[in-house]
Amino acid sequence: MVRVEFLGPIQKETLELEITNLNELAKILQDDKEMQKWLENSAVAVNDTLVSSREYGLKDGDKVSLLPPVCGG
Amino acid sequence: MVRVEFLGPIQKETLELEITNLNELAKILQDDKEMQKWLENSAVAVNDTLVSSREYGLKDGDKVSLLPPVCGG
Amino acid sequence: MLYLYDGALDVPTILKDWYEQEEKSNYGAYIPFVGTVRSEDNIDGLSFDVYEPILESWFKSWQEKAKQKGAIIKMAHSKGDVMLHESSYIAAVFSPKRRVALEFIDEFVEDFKASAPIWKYDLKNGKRVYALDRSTAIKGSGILK
Amino acid sequence: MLYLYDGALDVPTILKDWYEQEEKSNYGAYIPFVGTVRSEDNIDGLSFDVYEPILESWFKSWQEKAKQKGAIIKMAHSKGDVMLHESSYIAAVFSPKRRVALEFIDEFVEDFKASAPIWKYDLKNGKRVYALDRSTAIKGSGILK
Repeated sequence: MVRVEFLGPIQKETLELEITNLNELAKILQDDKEMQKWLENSAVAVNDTLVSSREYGLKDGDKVSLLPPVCGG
Repeated sequence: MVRVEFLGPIQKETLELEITNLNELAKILQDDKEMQKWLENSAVAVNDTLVSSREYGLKDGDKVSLLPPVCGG
Repeated sequence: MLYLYDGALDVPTILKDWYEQEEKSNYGAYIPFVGTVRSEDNIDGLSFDVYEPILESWFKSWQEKAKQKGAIIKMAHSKGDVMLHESSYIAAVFSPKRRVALEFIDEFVEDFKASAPIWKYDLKNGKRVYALDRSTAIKGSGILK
Repeated sequence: MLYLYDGALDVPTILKDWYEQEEKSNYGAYIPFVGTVRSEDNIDGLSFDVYEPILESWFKSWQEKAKQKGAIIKMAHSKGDVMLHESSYIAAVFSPKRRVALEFIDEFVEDFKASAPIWKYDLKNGKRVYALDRSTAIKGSGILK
């Protein structure tokens, strides 16, 4: 099971999914109308490390986080 | 009478001179062995305003200051 | 060091504590950057969400960069609500050399704005409104689109 | 404002006073630069001569530049002796915008180093030795040579 968290202003409950890479997560989230605007501008971290490829493999127990545009300070 | 002051590390007493421009001051100071090294690297102010030309005219009561290399902070 | 506070920062105390922590460390330059909530667009204040695990690893990478230049950095940020004219952010660099310090604080603050996992909301009429138009997509965003 | 002090600066108090002076002025960024005497070359400290009339007109010209950018500057400097790990110099900019503040503090501090009529001496074995090798001739120097 992979845990998917939505950070900051993304109003979506955490998901628990049986997926093995980010491609599968992309397909699931693209079907969610509310999520489409966030997919454009959100970064993705796996186990709190930012990743840059959708081919990134996932294993049981991994945590995926979606990070929308930031503005600290 | 023009008053000539030597600032910071220049160890020289203030002069009172009968001069009408900075050219005349330059000639007087060039004859002072101790001053030669300072003339190279010192800036000149007349009445507390930096001047950039030796042709600058002086009148009775003016104050000329020599400012050697600076290092604040 | 990275410090997170609930609500506004006590700026004089933080600037004093950091100065005193490094007073004898032989750094020639100490440059804090203090960010204060401005009155604009009729906001009552700002509110912040912070994702600490990634903020900490981001900050750690900057500590490494600072170390390579013989410098150190410190940072404080608010969580939750910060009202008008209160401060939400302090970053500081200590360095032996002034040029390193002046360049480092600039690079650090700019990367903080572009990369640190913190989300800003306007407080307006009792509501918390995400400040999307002032926010920056983190480098590499959009891979799931 | 320009503040001159005999001996070392009380950094926490100055940073606090300046912050509190402008707390409600709606500036988004406050960047102080604090210069501290480093232990090097076996010095016991530094000593400073300040020529106030020209320092004041130089500072006034920078206040004008700051005003044109909607910013303000403040500066404090020591006269006389400042010992190891004490501070002799604080400059600060307040600005609505962070980019203006980051660029202005850099330009101001660099021009201060190159132009402000202040002379630095090393304190070594009870003597005051002019720091010629770290000093900069003011622009336009040498017209009398």
